[in-house]
Amino acid sequence: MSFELNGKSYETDDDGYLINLEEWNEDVARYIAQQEGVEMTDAHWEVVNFLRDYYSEYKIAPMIKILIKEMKKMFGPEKGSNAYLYQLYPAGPALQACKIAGLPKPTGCV
Amino acid sequence: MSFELNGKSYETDDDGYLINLEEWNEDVARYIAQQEGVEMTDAHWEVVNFLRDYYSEYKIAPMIKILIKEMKKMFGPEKGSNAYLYQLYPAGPALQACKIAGLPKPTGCV
Amino acid sequence: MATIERRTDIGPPHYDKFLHPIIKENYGKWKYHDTLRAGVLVHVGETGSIYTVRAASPRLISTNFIRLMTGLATKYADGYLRFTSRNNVEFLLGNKDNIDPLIKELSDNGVPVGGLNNSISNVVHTQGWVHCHSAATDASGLVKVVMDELYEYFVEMKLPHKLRIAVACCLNMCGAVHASDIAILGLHRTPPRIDHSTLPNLCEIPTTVASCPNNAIRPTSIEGKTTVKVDEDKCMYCGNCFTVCPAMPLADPLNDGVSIWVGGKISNARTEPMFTKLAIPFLPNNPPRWPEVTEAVKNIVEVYAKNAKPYERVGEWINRIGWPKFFDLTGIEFTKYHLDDFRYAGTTYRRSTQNRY
Amino acid sequence: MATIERRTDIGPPHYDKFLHPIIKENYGKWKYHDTLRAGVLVHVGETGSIYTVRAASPRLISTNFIRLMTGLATKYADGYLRFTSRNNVEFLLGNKDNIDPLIKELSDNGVPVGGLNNSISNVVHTQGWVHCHSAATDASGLVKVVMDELYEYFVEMKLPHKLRIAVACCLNMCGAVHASDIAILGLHRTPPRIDHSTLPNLCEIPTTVASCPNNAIRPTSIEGKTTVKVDEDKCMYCGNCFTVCPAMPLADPLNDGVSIWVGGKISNARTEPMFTKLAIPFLPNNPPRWPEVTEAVKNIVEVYAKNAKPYERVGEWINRIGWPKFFDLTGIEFTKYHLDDFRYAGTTYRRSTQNRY
Amino acid sequence: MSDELKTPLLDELEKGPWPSFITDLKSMADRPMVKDLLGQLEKSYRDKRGYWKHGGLVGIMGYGGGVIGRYSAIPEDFPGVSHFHTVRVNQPSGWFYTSEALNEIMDIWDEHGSGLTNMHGSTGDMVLLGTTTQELEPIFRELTAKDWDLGGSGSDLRTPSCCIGPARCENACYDTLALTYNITHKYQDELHRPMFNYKYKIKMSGCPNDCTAAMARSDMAIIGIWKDDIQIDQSAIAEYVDAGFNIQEYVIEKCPTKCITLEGKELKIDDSDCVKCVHCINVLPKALSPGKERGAAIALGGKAPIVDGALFATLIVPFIEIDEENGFEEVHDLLERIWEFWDEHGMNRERIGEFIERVTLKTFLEGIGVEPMPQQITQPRDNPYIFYEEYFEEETE
Amino acid sequence: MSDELKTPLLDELEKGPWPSFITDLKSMADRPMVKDLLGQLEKSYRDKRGYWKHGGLVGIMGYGGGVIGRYSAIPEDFPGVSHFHTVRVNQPSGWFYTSEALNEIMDIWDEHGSGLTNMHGSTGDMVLLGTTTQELEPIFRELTAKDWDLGGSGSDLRTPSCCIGPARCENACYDTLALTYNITHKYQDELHRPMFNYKYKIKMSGCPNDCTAAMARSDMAIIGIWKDDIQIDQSAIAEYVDAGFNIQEYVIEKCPTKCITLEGKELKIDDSDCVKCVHCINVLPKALSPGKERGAAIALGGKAPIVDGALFATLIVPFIEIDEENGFEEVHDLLERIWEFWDEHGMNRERIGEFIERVTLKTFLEGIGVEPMPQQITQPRDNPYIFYEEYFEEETE
Ligand code: SRM
Ligand code: SRM
Ligand code: SRM
Ligand code: SRM
Ligand code: SF4
Ligand code: SF4
Ligand code: SF4
Ligand code: SF4
Ligand code: SF4
Ligand code: SF4
Ligand code: SF4
Ligand code: SF4
Repeated sequence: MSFELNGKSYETDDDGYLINLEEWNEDVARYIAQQEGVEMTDAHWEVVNFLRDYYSEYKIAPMIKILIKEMKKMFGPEKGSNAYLYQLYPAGPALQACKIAGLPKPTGCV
Repeated sequence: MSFELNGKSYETDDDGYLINLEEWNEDVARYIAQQEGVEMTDAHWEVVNFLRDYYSEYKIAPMIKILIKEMKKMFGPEKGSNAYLYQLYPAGPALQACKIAGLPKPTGCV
Repeated sequence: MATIERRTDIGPPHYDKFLHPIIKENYGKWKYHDTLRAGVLVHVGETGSIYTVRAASPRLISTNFIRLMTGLATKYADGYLRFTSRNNVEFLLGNKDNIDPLIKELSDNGVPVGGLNNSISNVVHTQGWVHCHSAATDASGLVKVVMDELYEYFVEMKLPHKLRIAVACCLNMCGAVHASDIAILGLHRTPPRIDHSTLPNLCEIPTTVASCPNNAIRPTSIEGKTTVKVDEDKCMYCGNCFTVCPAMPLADPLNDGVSIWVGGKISNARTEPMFTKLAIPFLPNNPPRWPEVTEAVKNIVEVYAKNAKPYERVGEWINRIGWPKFFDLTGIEFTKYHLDDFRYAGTTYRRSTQNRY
Repeated sequence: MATIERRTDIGPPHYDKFLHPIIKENYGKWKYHDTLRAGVLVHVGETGSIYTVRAASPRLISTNFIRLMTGLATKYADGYLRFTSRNNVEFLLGNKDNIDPLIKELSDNGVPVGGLNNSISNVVHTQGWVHCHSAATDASGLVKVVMDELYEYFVEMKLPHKLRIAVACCLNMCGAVHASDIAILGLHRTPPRIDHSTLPNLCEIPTTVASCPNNAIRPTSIEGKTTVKVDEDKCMYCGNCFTVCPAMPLADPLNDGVSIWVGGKISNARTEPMFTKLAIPFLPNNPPRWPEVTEAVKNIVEVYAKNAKPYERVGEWINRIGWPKFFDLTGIEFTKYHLDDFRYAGTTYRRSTQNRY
Repeated sequence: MSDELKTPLLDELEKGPWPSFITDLKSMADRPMVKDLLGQLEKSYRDKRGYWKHGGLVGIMGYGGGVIGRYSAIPEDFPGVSHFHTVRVNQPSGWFYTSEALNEIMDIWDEHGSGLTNMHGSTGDMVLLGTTTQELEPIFRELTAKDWDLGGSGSDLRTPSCCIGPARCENACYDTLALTYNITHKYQDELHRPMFNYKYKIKMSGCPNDCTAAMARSDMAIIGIWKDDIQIDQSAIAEYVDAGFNIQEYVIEKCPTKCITLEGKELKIDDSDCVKCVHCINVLPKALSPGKERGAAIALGGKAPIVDGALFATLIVPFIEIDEENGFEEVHDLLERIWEFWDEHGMNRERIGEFIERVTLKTFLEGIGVEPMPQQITQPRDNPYIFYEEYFEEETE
Repeated sequence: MSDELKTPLLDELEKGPWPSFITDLKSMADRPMVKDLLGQLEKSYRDKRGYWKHGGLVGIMGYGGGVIGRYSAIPEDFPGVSHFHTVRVNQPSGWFYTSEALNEIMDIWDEHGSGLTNMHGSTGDMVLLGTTTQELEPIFRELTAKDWDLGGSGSDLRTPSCCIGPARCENACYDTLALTYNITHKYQDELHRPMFNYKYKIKMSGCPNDCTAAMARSDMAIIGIWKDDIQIDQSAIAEYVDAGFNIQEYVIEKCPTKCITLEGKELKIDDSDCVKCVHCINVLPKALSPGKERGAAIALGGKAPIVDGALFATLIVPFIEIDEENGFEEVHDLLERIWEFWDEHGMNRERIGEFIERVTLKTFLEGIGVEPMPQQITQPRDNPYIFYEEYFEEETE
């Protein structure tokens, strides 16, 4: 699969995850979000940016419990919960937020 | 315990091992050998030098099997045997050769 | 922000509404049960009895099959049926007289009744080539050919005790392989083949490295990209790396195949639960009917049937006679592969002289 | 080069010259044996019988004691005696009539006869404060006070079966502690204290680091010299570092002490050999008579004597009744220290619901 | 899917007496999804390998689990299964249905999916096998409209399941169905929105026969048990004896602790020695039944071999009352303490069983606030490597 | 040593019925060494700690082992034990002596040492306890003059020892004394001059009762065993029965494989099921004895817990003939293969048991050239982590 954006073509897998992670940029994120029916507010960017920072440091996506803990630390207790994440990304942080953030598709445990 | 040599005093433990390994020199070696009733020939020095080189590289005394193997490699098959070592150092490589070579006293397994 | 107005988190319906009235009345007050014939139980309660007819199911079933079952349930069982933890269908009859006609109609539709007590019940199994990316063999096909061979042991109760078979299509063992009387396990025999072109994008390197039970995976760099390499001498093809990293497939038609395991058990009856132990390290994948596998399994069943005592599960029987005799009686070859070399290997070494010659 | 003209490598003398003539004649041809009374055996051979009188010995004995024994052997046993694998003295008599006078004379000298069959035999033990640098307690003293307390069980045969006690003064366990019916083990409870001033000269750093089973030791540098540091949280005071590195002593009068272990066994009779398991994690070092230790051991012996069945060793008895009941019956407290947390800990966790309440 | 379906290899699986899934599938081969599934499977049988892509991540709005994404690796050849996702539907306690309820689900599935199912998946779910991403939302809406919801997947609480228990079994020592229903409903968030270290499975069996294989296949096994004496109906014993049933050989000699004796026609059990293995009750159902003081044993950490080798669950709480009156509070309380400690100290993809192995039982018990008991082990340590936590300081002398 | 000896604590050990080593030691307290030993020991009892320095490395010319060096940590206070080395004297097979031979040794020891001994050390040696460095050589000369030699210490073959065996035991399945003598003499170099990775102990027991604790305490346990049928003297059985001995309870029920039955006064054993545990033979010595096809089982790796936990020996060769005619060649051959492989791949201070654990039994058997057999294990692997060594290459298809 693939999509066109600003004249450039981006390859994705069946689930819509970017194939080439380097191609990610904010426009791409906004485009994917839109496809997912998600409108990117500041709150959404907080999550996406955290995910990208974490990934660039540790080369892994954070476990959800760590994501929640860190969100709490950085943005306050009302943002540190699974419910809050699902509010922002109804299809879930793994499925949606990671996709928008341009991280490798979470695998394994299903 | 201690002994005097060339005007300097050397501390040893009860078994005659040097307390300060840095104080070792060839004269000291010869002196200890003499106390042990061992006359230092070239063949004796081969063993002592090997022990010191090995110790300085690995910070441990070689296992006897390694000593024998390496002696064989370096000086030929007739010198690579336990019997040969006991010929040189009748009280054994651990007890005598290490003492003369100024290595820490072998411990443990008795 | 997306708003969700749909019903969520309602959970499953209350079981209450699926219970036969006789069950409801006697809920928690059953006195005893009895086996009326192969596949048919009666449970006697304070105010009445419920009759169970247990029918086989391939588990991978279509809505057609299910409608056949619900139809029969409506006709004979007041509309009440259930499935067992081993995927059989159970009809719950209030009326004893419906037993025979129900069995007749099941039989007309090719569905046997049985699997109770000292018989072989349905096979717990997994997805295989029908649905899973991990499969080293097919599961549904193996179940079919094995149960064709062992059919008599399902419909009759002529074994020393229960005998439970499981099939899993890879080492993840989505089922009961590690604790079954006999287990059939699909496996790979070659290390993962790494696709270095996609790996850096598809996989988290630290997760991939951590996934290996044998520390065979190390990060490495190829053409400036971080990827991984596998120390093939340390790899025993477990496939855990593939689970977390799609760029490391293990499937290998030439070398994938099947292994046979014996002597596991779950219940706490008599003995503590026991793991299944290796019987045959490798048999070829030989679809559609895997003759080597069916023969091997049938052989073990028959040797067990002949030699075990009543109420002795396969594992209990082997413990009694000892492994040397098990290999003798079954004619299975003992190989170096049977010697454990994993984490707790030392606990399987014989630390005594007690032995049979 | 030093020349050696002495006799070397001659090995021990041939046993032949120490064998009683009756033994020589019947060597390998014994028909059976019988117990004539506590401490006295007869072995019946093809051409005659040999009588064994087994006498206690503290093992740590002087030439005086040995000369007493050889004197008695000469007087009553044609000059033939031996020692057993548990350090008892055995007189080998050709003449039955010498049994009683021998026993009398032993007794006059304070040496009891016994230790056979279902009794407590001599205690296998080690050096302790008498000779070893590693000792966390004394061995000979512990043996003396324990056997004073258990004396009756040596001279009579009134236990369900053999009961074998061992004492070791440190975790090296120079003896049989890890496989005894009851074991008394001296131990430390604080990490080694490192003497950094001498360590670099006395110890091989890599060997010292490698010696620790828990990887608690790391190389470090102090004032430019390489020495080691210990992660005290990881240290369980095994003392293996001290064995290879004299600059890491563990002895600590305040905290050294004694632990009690039960249920080990060596023979392959009935069960496979079994390790000794922890009963009491710590009792204080209370010389000269260690009252806490003698009381604890006596209690276990008595509870065993009262509850076990004939031919049941301590470990077999506990396996039959279960550990919960063992703790109940003996009144010993079960603590977190009883839970294994070493390498194979997982194999000791109960993986079933089988249990007594 | 336009070609004619030819499955010579699969057709071999139509032979033999055991019901054939191939025959069943072929009965629906007019449906493109089923036809291409058969086609791709035939190819797998020929080539001896599977043809599914790795993974697949699709879902339902608001849920993080419940759907397994699956795509064909050769969609050109088998477009019908280019998407072939499964939907895990949370089964009712004890897998009880009425024809009516089941038919309703089948109607939905015939309309929106392949029409193929697993009844049931190994964890316990009703597995609806094969649909496309677009159909997921409609399926979900129609299922919830009929009061059905999804089960677990991913690093979440997996769909709890239980044996038939008091609904039809005289051995049941607690109400497995009620507890399963209660836990499933209480922890819907944990079930639907993964945020654990890894999966967490709960299985409930009403007695030590463990008919859900909880000890082997679940992170938390809740197994019915009793504490007091086995109930004996001596007249029924006499009937067994009169009928010539060999109680000596089949019961007494098989009792693991040999605590049963038969005197004439009277059976005696030394219950203080009984380990509640249920064998005697199994063999003499008309005469014996569990005691009256009933509850459950809780064991943690059963699992398959990946990564460190298979584990049976470890007995953590030998006896707990399962108190419906009390809303099962004690169980919730324990469960939450366990999750909290595992959450705090567990690693990514570390099952609770592996976690206990790593931190050791001693630390784990401390962490969840359960007392050490000799029941939790088969034997005390046999190694002398004890970490003493109490010792004397110089001052105390 | 000039002060008067006061030992109030040790004196407490003169009380009680068990022979007192203190009383014994005091009988020699006129000797300075013994007196100061008592003095230092009294101080240890008071201070609750030992007073010996670490290690000590002294020896005999030409030997690397056999003497344990020991120095007092407080020689100022106890000069008599400033040196207190022990000499390990290789005991004769089976610990048999004549009064005469023992007295000779005691004469030597009284002259050159403390006069204290251990009869015997745990490994088997006669341990002469306490002498000075200067006396070592004289002691050695006098001992060898009387045909005695030293035992092992350090990383060498340790002094082999054996049970009383055929010398006085009807259970002995091979000649333990002869084999011990043979091995000790054949491997004098290995015994006296350490060059192994670590110590190597051999213990020989004539039957599975294992009266030398070989399975627990030796690197190589050679345990007598038989292969054929237990020999039964039915008339002796009848006597046991007639004497009212409870064969049912004490023998039949205790047999681990339940392969014994008693019909009237006739005992039957299903020897194909017998695991040669010797229990029945122990209990009925007049009626039963081992079979006629005798030999030994060889198990490797028994040891105390340091470092990785205690190990019982692992059965490597279930049956080997112990053939004196043949000079015990088969045993030598196996032993040498074992040493060779251990020497090549073992690490420093790694006992053979730990070595087998590390490299795994599979590799070890390959290394020493012994076939894998189900007798060597309690069960085949239960994990699926098999390293396949045979597989198909693309070409072979
Ligand atoms: C229906 C079912 C529970 C459910 O909720 O679905 C069930 C029902 C009964 N089990 Fe079970 N067991 C069921 C799965 C199991 C399992 C799980 C499994 O196989 O995966 C086990 C553990 C198996 C194992 O140990 O490996 C199991 C171990 C037992 C045992 C213990 C057998 C033993 O001696 O080891 C009994 C007692 C017996 O059979 O004497 C038992 C006895 C029974 C009884 C007699 C209990 C009763 O009084 O009603 C039930 C019917 C007898 C029978 O033979 O099936 N049930 N039973 C399951 C039927 C599965 C099937 O379709 O065949
Ligand atoms: C003399 C001695 C061998 C030697 O060469 O020195 C010896 C000699 C005999 N043993 Fe032993 N055993 C001797 C140490 C052992 C040991 C080793 C140990 O204790 O460290 C064991 C293993 C102990 C264990 O399992 O922990 C041992 C386990 C046995 C057994 C098996 C007991 C059991 O059922 O577990 C028997 C058979 C019996 O007693 O019925 C036995 C039987 C015998 C017999 C009856 C054999 C015979 O026919 O002569 C011998 C005399 C009986 C006795 O002592 O009760 N011997 N015996 C050892 C005497 C030690 C002592 O002074 O007490
Ligand atoms: C559908 C099901 C098999 C079935 O045919 O019934 C299944 C299917 C898969 N399991 Fe499973 N597991 C299923 C029950 C099990 C069980 C049995 C159980 O729950 O009683 C086990 C063994 C018990 C256990 O949990 O340990 C099991 C142990 C695994 C594992 C190994 C996990 C481990 O810790 O050992 C994996 C690998 C993973 O988690 O990454 C796995 C992974 C998988 C994946 C997701 C494949 C993967 O590598 O990611 C499979 C998807 C197949 C597909 O395409 O449909 N599956 N899995 C079962 C779930 C159906 C349901 O919800 O009812
Ligand atoms: C003298 C003796 C104890 C006794 O009182 O009988 C003894 C004494 C010592 N043993 Fe031992 N061991 C003695 C038999 C044993 C045994 C029992 C046996 O051989 O049957 C064992 C347990 C079995 C085994 O080998 O595992 C034993 C296991 C150890 C260990 C632990 C080795 C291990 O691998 O687990 C050490 C530590 C070491 O080797 O560094 C050790 C170390 C020591 C040292 C050398 C102390 C040390 O840390 O270096 C002790 C010297 C004490 C002294 O000053 O006299 N000793 N040692 C025994 C030898 C006498 C003899 O030659 O007959
Ligand atoms: S056992 Fe393996 S291949 Fe089979 S369904 Fe489970 S994960 Fe897939
Ligand atoms: S298949 Fe298993 S053993 Fe091999 S590299 Fe992958 S994770 Fe490691
Ligand atoms: S057990 Fe420890 S203290 Fe005792 S003799 Fe052996 S090494 Fe020394
Ligand atoms: S005492 Fe043992 S655990 Fe502690 S540091 Fe030393 S070797 Fe390690
Ligand atoms: S586990 Fe026990 S209660 Fe549940 S169905 Fe099985 S036998 Fe009945
Ligand atoms: S439940 Fe098991 S242990 Fe208890 S009496 Fe019955 S058979 Fe024996
Ligand atoms: S081991 Fe066997 S042969 Fe040796 S003394 Fe003991 S009982 Fe006799
Ligand atoms: S030797 Fe042991 S196993 Fe063999 S018959 Fe006798 S008691 Fe049974």
